[in-house]
Formats: sequence, structure tokens, C-alpha cells
Amino acid sequence: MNNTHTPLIFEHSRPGRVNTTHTQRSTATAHSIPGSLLRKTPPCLPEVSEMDAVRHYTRLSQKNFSIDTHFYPLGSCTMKHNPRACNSLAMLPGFLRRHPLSSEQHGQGYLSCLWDLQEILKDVTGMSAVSLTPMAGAQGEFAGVAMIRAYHDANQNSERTEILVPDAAHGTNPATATMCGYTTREIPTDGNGDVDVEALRAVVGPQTAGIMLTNPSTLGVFDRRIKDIAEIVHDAGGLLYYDGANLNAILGKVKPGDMGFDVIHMNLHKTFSTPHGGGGPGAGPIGVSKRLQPFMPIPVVGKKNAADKEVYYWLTEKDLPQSIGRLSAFMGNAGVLLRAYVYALLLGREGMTRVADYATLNANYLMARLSQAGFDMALPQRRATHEFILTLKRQAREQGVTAMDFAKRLLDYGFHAPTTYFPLIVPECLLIEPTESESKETLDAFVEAMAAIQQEAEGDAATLKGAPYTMPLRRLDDVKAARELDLRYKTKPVSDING
Amino acid sequence: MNNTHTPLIFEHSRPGRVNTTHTQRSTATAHSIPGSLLRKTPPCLPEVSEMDAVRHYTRLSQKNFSIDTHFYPLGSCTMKHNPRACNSLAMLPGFLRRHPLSSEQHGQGYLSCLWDLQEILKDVTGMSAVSLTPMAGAQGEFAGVAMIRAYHDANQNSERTEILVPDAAHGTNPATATMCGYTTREIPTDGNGDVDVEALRAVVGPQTAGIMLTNPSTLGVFDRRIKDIAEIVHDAGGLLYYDGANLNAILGKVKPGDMGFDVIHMNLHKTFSTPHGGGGPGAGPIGVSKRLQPFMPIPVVGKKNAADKEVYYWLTEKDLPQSIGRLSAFMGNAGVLLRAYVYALLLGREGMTRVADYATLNANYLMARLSQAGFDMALPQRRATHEFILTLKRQAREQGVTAMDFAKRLLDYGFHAPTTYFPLIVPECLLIEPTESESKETLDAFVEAMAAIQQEAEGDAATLKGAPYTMPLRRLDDVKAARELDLRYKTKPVSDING
Amino acid sequence: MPFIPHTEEDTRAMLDAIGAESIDDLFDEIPAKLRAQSLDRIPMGRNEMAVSRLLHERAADDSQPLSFLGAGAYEHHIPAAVWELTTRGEFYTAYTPYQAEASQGTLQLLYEFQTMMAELTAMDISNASLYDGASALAEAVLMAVRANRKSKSRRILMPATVHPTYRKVVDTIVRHQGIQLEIVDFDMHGGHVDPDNLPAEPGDITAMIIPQPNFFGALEDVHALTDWAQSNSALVIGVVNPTAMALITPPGEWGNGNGADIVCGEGQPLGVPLSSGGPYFGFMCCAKKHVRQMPGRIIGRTTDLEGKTGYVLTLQAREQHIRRSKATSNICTNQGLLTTAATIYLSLVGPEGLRQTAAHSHSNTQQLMEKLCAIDGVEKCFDRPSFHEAALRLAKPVDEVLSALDAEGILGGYDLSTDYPQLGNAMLVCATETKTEADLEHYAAALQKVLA
Amino acid sequence: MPFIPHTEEDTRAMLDAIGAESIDDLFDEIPAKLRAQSLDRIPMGRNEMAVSRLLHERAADDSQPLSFLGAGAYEHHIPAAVWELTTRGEFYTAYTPYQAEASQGTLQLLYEFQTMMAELTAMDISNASLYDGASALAEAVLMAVRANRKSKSRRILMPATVHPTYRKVVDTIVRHQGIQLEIVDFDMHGGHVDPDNLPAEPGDITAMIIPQPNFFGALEDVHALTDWAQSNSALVIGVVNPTAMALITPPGEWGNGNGADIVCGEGQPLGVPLSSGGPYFGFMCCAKKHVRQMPGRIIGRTTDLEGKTGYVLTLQAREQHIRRSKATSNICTNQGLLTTAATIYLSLVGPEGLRQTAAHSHSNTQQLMEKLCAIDGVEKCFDRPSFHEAALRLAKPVDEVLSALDAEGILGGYDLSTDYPQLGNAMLVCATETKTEADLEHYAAALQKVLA
Ligand SMILES: Cc1ncc(COP(=O)(O)O)c(C=O)c1O
Ligand SMILES: Cc1ncc(COP(=O)(O)O)c(C=O)c1O
Repeated sequence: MNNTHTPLIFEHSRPGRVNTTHTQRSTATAHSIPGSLLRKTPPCLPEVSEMDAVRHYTRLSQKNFSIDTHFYPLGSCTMKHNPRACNSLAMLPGFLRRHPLSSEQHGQGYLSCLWDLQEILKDVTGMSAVSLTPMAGAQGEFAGVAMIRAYHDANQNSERTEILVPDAAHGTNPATATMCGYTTREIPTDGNGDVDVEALRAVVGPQTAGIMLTNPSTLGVFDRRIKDIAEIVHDAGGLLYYDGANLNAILGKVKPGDMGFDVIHMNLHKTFSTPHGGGGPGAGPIGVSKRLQPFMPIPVVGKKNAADKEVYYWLTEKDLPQSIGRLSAFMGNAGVLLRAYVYALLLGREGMTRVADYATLNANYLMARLSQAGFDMALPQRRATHEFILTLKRQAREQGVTAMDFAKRLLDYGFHAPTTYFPLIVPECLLIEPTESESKETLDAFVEAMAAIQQEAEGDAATLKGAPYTMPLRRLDDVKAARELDLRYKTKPVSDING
Repeated sequence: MNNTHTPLIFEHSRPGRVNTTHTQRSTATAHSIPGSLLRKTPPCLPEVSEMDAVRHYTRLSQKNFSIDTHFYPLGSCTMKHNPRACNSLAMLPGFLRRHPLSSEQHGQGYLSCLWDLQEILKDVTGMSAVSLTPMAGAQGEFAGVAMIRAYHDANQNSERTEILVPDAAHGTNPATATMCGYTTREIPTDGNGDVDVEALRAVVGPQTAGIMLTNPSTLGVFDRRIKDIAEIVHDAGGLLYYDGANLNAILGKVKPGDMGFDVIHMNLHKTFSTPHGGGGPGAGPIGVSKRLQPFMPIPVVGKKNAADKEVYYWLTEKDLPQSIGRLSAFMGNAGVLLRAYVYALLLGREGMTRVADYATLNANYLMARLSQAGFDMALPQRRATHEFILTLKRQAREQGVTAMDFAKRLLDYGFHAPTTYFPLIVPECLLIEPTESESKETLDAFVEAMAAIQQEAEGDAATLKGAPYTMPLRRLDDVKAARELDLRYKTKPVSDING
Repeated sequence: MPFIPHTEEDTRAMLDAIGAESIDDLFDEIPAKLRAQSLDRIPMGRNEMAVSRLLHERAADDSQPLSFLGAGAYEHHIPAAVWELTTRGEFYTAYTPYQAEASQGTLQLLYEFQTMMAELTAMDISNASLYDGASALAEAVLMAVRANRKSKSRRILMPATVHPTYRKVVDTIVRHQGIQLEIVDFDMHGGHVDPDNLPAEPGDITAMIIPQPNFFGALEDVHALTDWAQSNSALVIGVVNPTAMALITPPGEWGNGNGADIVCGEGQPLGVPLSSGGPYFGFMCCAKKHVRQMPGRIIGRTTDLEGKTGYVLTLQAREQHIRRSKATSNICTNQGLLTTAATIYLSLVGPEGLRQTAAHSHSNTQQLMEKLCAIDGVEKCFDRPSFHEAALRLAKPVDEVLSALDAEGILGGYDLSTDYPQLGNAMLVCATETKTEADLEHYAAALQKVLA
Repeated sequence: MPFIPHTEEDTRAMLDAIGAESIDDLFDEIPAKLRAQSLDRIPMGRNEMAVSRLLHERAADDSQPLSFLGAGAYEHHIPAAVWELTTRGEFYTAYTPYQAEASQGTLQLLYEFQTMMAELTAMDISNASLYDGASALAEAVLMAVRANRKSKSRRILMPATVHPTYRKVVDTIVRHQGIQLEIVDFDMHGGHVDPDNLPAEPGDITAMIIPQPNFFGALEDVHALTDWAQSNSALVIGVVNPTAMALITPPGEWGNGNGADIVCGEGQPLGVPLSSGGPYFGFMCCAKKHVRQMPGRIIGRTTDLEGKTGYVLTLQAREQHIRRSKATSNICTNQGLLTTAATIYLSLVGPEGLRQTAAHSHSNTQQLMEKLCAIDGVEKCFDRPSFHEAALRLAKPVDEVLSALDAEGILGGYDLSTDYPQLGNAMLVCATETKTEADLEHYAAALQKVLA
């Protein structure tokens, strides 16, 4: 980590410093535009040299943890190795410089990759068809629930106004239901981490549009009664939505289609290892059962034979007149899809299953070792899937330290913290997902660090409370950030923009 | 800086860990090779996963100072901004994947770039012809002195056995003379930093093969009597070699050809901003006067007209039968030459001169400010060129701190140290070269750091002696390194390889 | 194994620690009848060399004609440093900056990004990105409905000069919430919404969308439209091209009042390659008073335990992971890496570089229009001033012309006749700063030939 | 200004601090009559966009045929991570690690590199690089002359099976120091140096060079040659292909004694792209006893003030900046960045990956030879086993065949007839692991057509 203070790029700026390498050296003016539509004062963008910019952003980058530098066991986020070939091949000029509206004839290479990817995802999920267009998991969810709604609407079933969501679900699930005009009804989780089937039975009915289920759930376990749940909801006339953000543990092991699901979204930026880029981009393709196929979001890649050759083309409104429509100006996060495709080719059939094998092995090993080290698991009686939950409820009570304190202290030990305080139903929890790409040595080192922190907690809890110590900054004040809003640099002496 | 301990890549290695992404998945064997010629035990290369390797080298990289992260005023090394376009354009697949022996017809794009670069360098140096083949400054020197020797040999002048070298010269100058079979005679520098012309007069004679002169010299001044020196040596029948490693201060201002020089080498990895790569590669093209032209190292790019088109081709032994010969298996550091060419195009005619302007302005400004801050300059009465020398002789005497102590302490202040103890003739010196790409703010901050260190020296010199404190390691023991040689990791329990 | 570091010995030792016999045992909670058979449609794994060769071949299929196509995605020069820095592992492989202390690189960069976008649009604040321009407009509509508490109608005025696909995307996304999108027609002479044609008493409108430049490249009369909308208590949502902001009045300065309320758009022109359509990024800015209705992540400046300045995710109570069904949006993963590229791009080009890019693109398009309109059978569709794109009417069907140009290695433009049949054989052309005088001549000569 | 950050105000303030009127004043020590007029032959500066377009056009001129050409530079797959990491600014833009504490990244990497090269060659130690394979061989000859104190003759035996250009380069570099290079002829059946043909009493020889594989791709009888040379008190200099080291006996194990004394070669096959001939890197390893005669930089492990392990440049007393005219070489700048790439390459492929690369290249070349020799008018030149390159004799002049193959998009090989006229119409072909079965077939079919 680069611990030296890095001023804002604006603080390097000096009026009149023009980086002419990137200007047009032209005298072009905008004489044809009337004055009233012209900008009066230029935007206060930074005026720095190329070297200043390179130096600034290189140094800033060094202030991040990332997979390329640290173990990053952020549960539900699948921070696995991002192979560099995925990036460099997706950035080949033929793909990179292609205009999205250029003709299909000039995009056969690109389209053939997407078609192959659709096939791969169909096989992985066991669904009938795949649309690659959603730009992240949440947009995939939106597409999925909108399709459920379109289906009910097409069947004149508009009294179905409720979406069922287990209480352990990711926040995007209820938020999506709302965006689709549904109300959310929460289903409790039973003591074993499975959906409470009795509670489910009690609430399904003619008002049920569907259920959004995450399996393996965000509790890190596989819901053993998934078939029962599917039946209960289907019998009530509701459809089944599968939140497939976390497929890492079931690739090649079990297919959502086989479990009776109607629609699933995947997070390629997790399972298919496309990089997270400090927040995005992602890709959230959806897979659908036969009955939802007519409602898929467009575009979708099709293949036909023309003049003895296979030709790839876009399916549009014409081909899918019942489609829920478009979700992006062009065709989703094209470059992310390419990266996922390259990853899938590198893994291949056998590699997919291996991902599930070793993601599961790593999670169960880490859970076992941490248990042996004296930590409490939320669901000690269960197998972990790709992740598992550790709860620090006891430590909170006995030593007064929180999951947050452990998280911050882990940074000092050179590990990114696991996901904290999610799922909301487990107190003081750490959701830990090691992924298959980490070695036993790394997992062992993590256990040692956790044990050492526990010792510190038992010794002098203040050490934890003050953590981190070795980062560029000490613990940051979130409350102040939200109270005294400062959301931009005050580039000019204008009245107070923030605060 | 990443200050955490980074084990060796070998320490991450585990037997049987195979990174199959980069293996052939083939069962190819070497059955046609007799057993006596086959390797018995595999080399102990690291067995790590791709992620381990990526993480390891990413973290290692963060333990370097570089231009992309720090001000790096290493005198005589011209650590200026390395524009990224030079890299990305030189790495275009058409250039990168081309086999060096593929036909000229498949290399017209590449050859035309080199031809243009030759023309540019001819203009910059004022010489008659340029060969791009030497792979670094020292190899350029070798080529130049070998040409001098070839010239004398061709003129049956083999009693010329001495090369004159000023005492301030870079170590490569005398070392080169030796490689060319010459003995070196040192010429002293006068009190103003110029070559002592009287001393020179005293030693030239029929044994003089030539002189190797650096101008601006490594003392950071322009030798004002360069014309006299040229005359003296030429009159004695010797040739003039111009060490042009440091052209930054004279680009477009003065041409070595105009000063009467017979041969010059340039360091494109300095003046033309190709990156230093932690030690190399470089490119050390040579320019020659008419009389040395027949002796140029090959290959050289030629241009001819064929079928109404300009065609570029390689000049070889056939075209230059008196050539000193070849210096590399193919044609030098091709990719470095491309980077320099891109840089030259970006700068253009006006940009070249501007480099000299601002490199000189920055050096003189820094010299003035450091003088004002109370530091002693080696040549306070002279203009700085692109660099200048500060001497800490007084501080050594008064506070017992050395140039090395200042250098190490500067690291803590976030600046790479200037060149220390070179040239050898100035005691406790720092040779400081800011380059044109640094801003006034950076220079000012450097002056502040120097002043602060001086204060520390006056307060408690032990602070300096113990520096650095904020690097991944404290001061390293060079003496131990040389005494207890440890030049490789002991990968296997063989007898002691080192020590 | 690809990307899996386990040796056989490791696996054994780990299973022992777990107390399992085999890896397969770890899946024993999955009902046996659900266990998948195999992945037949997935090819066997290939090594990087083989995959690389395949992808090179496929990329080579996608040729790169000389392009005058814009229509929402623009070819601009991207300094080499932009992507060399953006793809540094520490940016590229980091997650959303949940642990602020270990993510100051990304967080500070995003704070800089927010500042730059607010500057460009002359708005108070910016968020840290949405998916793309089209979905950002949908979010802006939803935001306006939340923000305009006075309005009950959920009526949104949507000019027909807004990008046709944006309109479709907005419809897809907002249709479930009882929102009505009312199309506002455009003036056939100007190719813009004529403020004089707007009703004096339009009733309760929640918001009006104003594109600048609009889909035809034409400049709307933003001041009059803004004043009209705001005088009718509607919020104003600007959809703008960020490059154009260096040249034309930013939404923060539209009209006589405080400018637009919400501004969004497609960030792609700021250093993001065309890349077949994505990933790009949507941006969104707004007036300070609306900040709590803003969707997406927002970075704020704060201090650490020792009082040192640092950056964190803030106002998270708007977001799905806290507010769940009551969140301002369901967005979670955004387009962080692309905002990284945009921030570096804007730092490298600076205000003058961006202005020149805008001005040069504008003047190139002007020149192109002149050259093309000098050809028999080509005329301008509209007489409004434009930014860097403009509509032409041709004497022949556009699809025929485009195929003929294609054969000459030219991507001639966007066929308007499907979306706007009323315009006849109309085509949208664009010439950014990447085009030389010779390129423009080349196009003109080819079009002449095609139309002859 | 490109790459110059000064504002006018800065310049003014700086001149004031200096006490100068203008920048031009700063050049007042240059004699007026020497001041250059102008740089007429240099074009005016262009922006990055324009230069980028020019270079793209030129790169596009250089097509990429299917290549079976080796002759000292080999096409191998390079994992994508290699150059993404190598071009990270911190490696790419650092200088030689003079300040060890601020250069541990480069220094530790080079220590790892030295270990890897020593492992590959089975030698005690390695330096941190020389320019390229050819110049490394020249340095090895100079080093042998220094190291073999017993020998006074300065006679070096140079097999004719050493790369012809390497022989030229060695001649260029060592000729001034009274060194005699004596060519050793090769056996026309084996294409190798036959140990039985070497004289029993050769007199004082300083060193013998042994290439493995040799220029024809053939494997020399390294054990017999080494034993012969060492029994005549000559040092043995191996010139080896580093990829081959994964498969064949490394020089450290040649002969009955302690193996070769000095080993050098071209590092390009280890992760360095062909790039028109450079930058590549030369490597050099040696027996511990010769370390003080080694040219080039060497990194050593040591400790810091607190006893922590670290790395520094060591044995600098051998080098020009300390020893000046008595240095072991004049080399200063070396090929650091390329050793960075090689170190990362070797880490990524590992011992098994390198072995498979070598084995696959070997077997591809074997298969290619079989296919080609099945064609009428094609036969093997030599019967010795080979690594991944081999010589063919054709029924037609090689240059004609190569041009005809070129027209089919194939770079067929290296024409041996200029360097080795005694071989007739001989051509060197190479098929590395990058070639598929289909590529080999494609070549065979094309050659058949050409020779028909
Ligand atoms: C279980 C689950 N569902 C949905 C999402 C939302 O996906 P995205 O962030 O791509 O919108 C996530 C990821 O954060 C998740 O973990
Ligand atoms: C004055 C001078 N001459 C010669 C050289 C040698 O150049 P190179 O390191 O490229 O061999 C250098 C660079 O270190 C130098 O500064």
C-alpha cells in the first residue's frame, strides 16, 4: 500500500497548463452555434501534464486492495482470480473499435462469441434460452421479474401483486420487486438456514406472482427442500425466480432448470470471473424456461443458415414481439460478455465442475479450521457451499468487539475483510467466501490472522477498536460523511455547494 | 510503496502445482532424442498458480520508485516522462509479431519508421549518416571507437594506440577504449569544469587515435572551448568521439556535427524518452561524419525507388564492405527504436528545442534555488545545462553526513536520490537532473526537502545516518553482499552453491 | 489445473481437516436426484494459446470501416495512458470500496469523477455511475417522480427527439410504476421541440426530458423549454452528451432559474472505446436538494480517527442493501471501471483538450455536411444548429446507400427511416475529431459515386 | 506543451529566480557561432491521435504470415499476464536499481531471475542480463580469455554450427584484443561437430564454444566435446536455447566433469515477442569460480540495518562505473525489462509448462519434417537428433521456394544457401508449440504445390 498522502488531481492543476498531446491543434470554432447556447465559462477540469496524471493515478491505484494484490474473501462477491487473457483478448481491436450499430456482417466474429456464450450458459443453468443483455445482477433480476409480470399479464392474471422473498435475500431482490410494481413479502428462514417451508405454505396464494430464491442462499447453504418450495409456489400459480449471483458452488453440480425454476440471472462478474473494476461493470444474463422465452429482453443472438454458411444476427422486437423490451441503448456490457466467454473457454466443461469442487472445498476447509480455532459458525451443522458465515456475537458480548472491528483489523494483517453484517438476519456476522483460486497456504494464513486477532480481542480490545493502523488512513468517519455532505471538490470560489 | 515483506516466488512454490492454462495438454515426448542428451531432473522453477504469480509481481512492482510514481532526478540518466503512447504504438501486433528475418516486403511499415528515425537523428546531430543498431550507449561507444580504429587501420595508421578521455567521463568511455584495444589517457578538467586545454595539448600526438568527449559534460556544463579541442585533436590526426548520452540540453540548440565531431552515440533511452525498464533496454544509435560512413555498423535502413514506389531495405555487408560489422543477432533493439520514433513525432521540430529549453530552465532554476537555500554548487559560476552538481563536502566536514546519507534520506521525503559520487572528481557530490517534464511545484518541493534534511543534519546527524525509515527496508549492507556472496536462492538441498 | 492452485496433497489434507472422504462428499446436502449429469454443450477446456488464436481469428472477422456512425456511441481519440492505467490490477480487480481504508484509490478517484461530472454539467453533485445512458434516463424519470412531491400525475414529457432506444429502455423500466410517458413531437424544419408549440396550460406534469444535443444532433432551445417546464412545476431532466458540455450551455445554466433538476447521459465519449456497445457508463447529476432521491453510489469526503481527509461511500441509506424494497433503485454493481477511464481521460485532456475535441468534432461535421450537401440528391433535413451529428435526406433509400458505401469501406451513418418514417430517406451522420480532411473528401466522393 | 508542464507564469517566476531574462539567456555559454539553425528534416509535432493513426497504418503494412521461421528467434505463446505486468509503470519506468531501498521490486525480481537461469542451465550463478544472445557470446569469449589464466594463446574454437550472425558479432566485438577465432567444421551427415574429428593434440586453446542445439537445430555431442575441450585445458562456453533446457541436458551437466564453464544464449524464447528483432536479452551463467570475471550486473542478497533480508547490486567492482578501463565489460544499460518478462513467464509456465512447450515444439518439428520429407524433392539434410528446428534439402533453389510459399501466406523458413553453400538448396524450418496439426498440413500442401 502506498501510505503517503495523495492530493486531489485538482490540487495539481494550474491555469494555462495545456497538455497539447491530446488537443487538436486546430482553430475550429463553433461559429454556427448561437451565443445563447454556448458555454460561458469553461468547466473547471484539472489542468495537469500527462506525467502528473499518470503519476497521480498510478499512486492512487496503489491505495487499493484488489485480487491482484490481496486475499479478498468478500462473501457473496466471488473475488476469484481474473485471468489477464480475458482482458487482453476482449480488447482486441476488432472487438474494441467496432461500433455497436455497425452491420451484423461486420460483427460475425463478435456475434459468434456471444452465441457460444448463450449456449454455454444454457447448459450451465439448464434453461431453455438465454439473453445476455442485462448489465448487472440487479438488472437481470429486473428483467426476470418483469418477465414474470409479463407472463401473468399475458395470462390475464393481474391480481398477482406479491413477490415472496426470503429474509436472507440480497437487497436487490426486494428493491427489484418494487421496481416491477410488486409488493414484497418476506419469508423467514428456519434454524437450519433453509427457507421455512411452513411459513411459505402459509403465505402463498392467488396474490403470489412468484418467489425470488437464492440457492445456495446468502447463508452459504444449499436449500435442501428446494423441490418442495418449487412445487408449493408453482402449485399456487406463482413463478420461480432463481437469484444465480452465486453459481460458483454449483457449476456442473446442479442446474436451476432441473430444480423447476422459470428464470434465473447470473453474475458473470462473479462466477465467470470478469473483474469488478472497483464497483463494476458486470453482466447479469438471464436464462428462462420455455414458458418465459417469448418475454426475454432483447437483443438476443440468433443463428441461421444463409448461403451455406452459419450467420449470426440479432433477434429484435420483430422476432420477440412479446419481449419485455430493451434494457440498454445497445446490447448490454458487450466487453464483459467477451471476458466471460474467454474464461469459459479456458475452463471448459471439466473446469466448470472443478470450480464448484474447489470453491466448496476451500469454504468447507476454512470453516473447519476456523471452528477448530474457536470461532462460532452461524450454521455449524451444515455443509458450507462456496461461502459460510461466522458470527462474532459471543465476542461482542464478552469482549465488546464487533464484526466491524475484526474486519478493520484484518486489513492490518494484509487480508481484505469478509462481507460484514450481511445477511441481515445473523448478528455480528462475517460472510466468508475464499473462492477456488486461493491456495491452502493463504487460507491457513487467514486462519492464523483471525486467531491472532481473537487473542488481541481477549487481551486489549482497544487495539481492535482503533484498527486499522497500517492503511493510508485510520478508521474513517461514516457518520460525519453522511451528516456533513461533501460530495465534490470546490473547484471555484462559488457559494457553498456542499454542506 | 508496499512495505510488507514479499517472499521469493520460490517460497510460494509447491511440487505438483501445475498451471495448465499455459501448458500444452499434449502427450508429446522426446523419443527421438537419445537418453544421454535428455535432462535428468527438471529445473527447479517455481510451481505457482497464475494468481500467485500475478499477485507476487504486482506486489513486487509496488516496491519500486519509478517515474510513474516519483520525482527521479538521477543525473546523467534523464528520467523524464515516458509517454504511454510510445509503448502502446510500438506494441501494435504488426510490429510485435514480425519475425526479424521475415522479408523486407513484410516489413515496409516497420522499415519506414526506422528510416524516418535515421533522418531525424541525422538532423538532430548534424551528422551525415546514422546507424540504429547499437543496443545501448556503451555499445554505441564501442561502435564509434571501433570505427575510429577501422578508419586509422584503413589509412595504415596503426601506431595510434591511445584514446584520450577527460577525467570526468562516464566509466563506459575508458571501458570501451579497452574493448577496442586502446589504452586510455586521462585528461584533467580545469577549475571551471572545462577540459584543461593545455593539458590536452601536452598529450596529443601521433599515438592519439582520438578523444571521447561528453558535452555537456558529466559536470553539467557545456565545454566552451569545444572548437579548440576539436582542432587540437584533429590537427594531431586523431578523431573526435562525442558521447551524446546527454543530448537533452542541446536538442536543436547545437549540433555535434557542427562542432567538428566525427562520430557520436545517442542514448534514446534518455533523450528520446524510451523507458529504462529497471535497467534497460536502451538504444545507442551512432551518427557519423562523411569520412566514417563506410565503417558504420550494419544493418542500416536504405530507401530506393522500385516500380514507382519508395521501398525500404536493409543495407548489409554487401553495401558497406568496410563496415565494422554486426553488433547484434538481428537489428538492435527494434522496439526501443519505435518508441523513440513515436516520441520524436509527438514532439516534432518545435518540441525538440522546447525540451532543451525547459530541461535547461529546470536545472538552472533548481540550482539557483538550492544555492539560495545554502547548498554549495560544484561550479557555481557556470550555467547549468540539463543537470548540475551539488557538493556536500562542507556538510561532510561539519556535520559528518555524506552524499549517501542525503540520498537515503531523500527517499523518506518521497524523492528518488540524485546520482551520487559521480563524476568521481567532485567529492560528496549529487548530480541532479530534473528534466523538462517536472513542474515548478515538484522542484520547489524538492528544494524544501533538501532544506529540511540539511536542518536535520545540523540538528541530529544520526537521523540521516539511519535513513531511510519509510522504505520496505532500512539501509542495506552492500559490504556484506559482496563479501558473503548470495546470488541465487537455494532451490534444492544441494551443496552450498553460494557463500 | 487452470486457476486452481491445489496440489493433490493439499486436497487430501484439506479433506482430512474437514473430515470428509472426497470432494464429492461436500455436495451431500444436494438432493441426489437433482445432481446434474454433465455439461455437454460446453467444449472441453483449452489452454490460453488455443483460446487466444480463436479469439484473434474472430476479432479479425470484425473489420473496421471508416466510420461516420454515431447515434449514441462516438468514436473519439483515447490517450494511450487511459487504459494502461485503468487496467492496472489495483483498479481492475478491486471490488466496490466497502472497506474504505483499503480502497482509498478507488474512492478518491470517484470523488474526483463526481467533481468533474458536476463541473461539466454545471450541476451541484454527481453520483458514481449508472449502467448506461439509456438506463440512466430511466432512473432519472423514477427519481423525478420521487423528487417532485408536488406532482401527482406521474406524467413525463418525452420529446421524440430523444434517442429512440433510450425511449424504449425508459418504457421497459418505468412502465410498472404507473408512469405515463407522453411523446412530444418535433418541428419538421428544425428537428427540435418548438417551445412555441407547447400548450400554455399543460396540466400536472411531473417532469420534462430535454435532450441536448438531441438524437438528430440538433440543439434544442433548452432555455425556453426549461422555463416552460419549470413554470408548470415540472422538473427538468437533461440528457446530454458530455463532450458537448465543453462547448455548449451546461444544464446547470439552462433557463432563467437554477437550471435543470436532474441531468444524465451516456459517458462513453469520455475515454471509453466503442467496444460493440459496452461496457459504457451512465452518469447522473442533480441539484443538491434532490440528493436523497439520487440512485446509485455516492462518495463523500470525511476524516479518519486522526482527522486526516479520506473518502467513503455515503448516503447508503438510499441503497438497496440498506433500504431494500424502499431503496431509490435496485442498482448495486455499477460501471466503476469506466468512470475510472473517464476520470483519467478528463485529467489528460483537460478543459482545453475537451473543448478542442468538441469544437473540432463540430466543425468536422459542419464541413462534412457542406461537402455532402453539395452532392446532387443530398440535402439537410433540418436547419437548427447542431453539435457533431446531423440528419441528411437522400434521393435513394438509405439502406441501399449504406450497403453501397459499405462496399467502399465506409460506415456511412444511421438509417433514420425506421424510427422516423416521416422524414423520408433520412440518415444521421457524424464526424468526430478523429476524421481528417481526406476522410471527409473520401466520404463525399464515395457518396457521389453511390448516388450517381 | 507536450510533456512540459510549465505555464507562462511558472517560466517567468523561474527565470526571475535564476536572474535571467529569457530562456535563451541560459544558453549563453554556447559559442554563438555554434548555435544550430533549425531542425528542417524533422516534421512539425503531431498530437497523439495523428501519430497513432500513422503508426496503425504502418503496422498494418506488416502482415503476419503463418511462420515456420526460427533461426535464432522463436515464436512462442506468451501468457497475457506477462506483458500486462511487465509494462506496469513501476517496472517499466524505473532506472537501474542504484538506490536499493527504493528498488526492491526490481532487485528481488532479478534475484529470482538469476536463480531461474542458473536452474535452467544447471550452472552455479547467473548475471542480470546482457544485450542479446550474439553479444552475450562475444562477452563470454572475452570472459573466457580473462578466466583461463593458464592459456596464453587467446585461441577460441568456434564451430561452424554456431549461428552465422553470432559468429560475425563475436568477430566484430573481440577482434581488437588479439583473439583468434578458429572455425571448427561440421560433419555433413550429422550437421554437428564430430568429436572424433578433433585433433588429439590441439595445442593451447583458451576456450571452445559449444552450441546446443546448434544453428541447424541439431544436438551436438556435448559430453564428448566438453570432455575433449577440458582435457585440453580449454574452458567450455555453451550457447544454449533456454526453452530446450527443459528437455535436454543442461550445460552444467555436460561431460564427465563439472560441466561447462560459461553458458550464454538468447533469452527471447522466454516470453519476449519477436518484435522485429528486439529488444531481446542475452543471458550468461557461469561456474562460481569465474564470478569475478563475469560481465554485467549481478544482484546479491544481503540484510538491512535491522537484519531483514534485501537485495542489492553487488560485485560492482567488476563494472565500468567503478573499474573504468579495467572493467570486465563496458556494458552499463542492459535489458532489464526483458528479464522482467522472462521471470514472469517462467513463473507462469513453471517447470512442467516449459517442458511441455519444449516437447511439443520438438514433436511438432518432427512431424513437420515427416510430412515435408514425404514430398518429392524434399529430404532431410542431417541425421542427428534435433530440438525444434531442422534443415531440409530441396529440389529447387530456396529463394524461389520461399517466395512461392510467401504468396501462399507462409513464411517457410530460413535459406541456408548463402551461409552454407556446401549444403546446396538447404532450408531451416521450425515448428514451435504454436503450430497446430492443420498448420503443418497447410505447409505440407503448399510446399507440395510449390515444388510440383
Ligand atoms: C445474491 C446476490 N444477488 C444479487 C446481486 C446483485 O448483483 P449486481 O451487483 O451485479 O447487481 C448480488 C451481488 O452483489 C448478490 O450477491
Ligand atoms: C555520459 C554517459 N555516457 C555513456 C553512458 C552509457 O550508456 P548506456 O548505459 O546506455 O550503455 C551513459 C549512461 O549511463 C552516460 O550517462
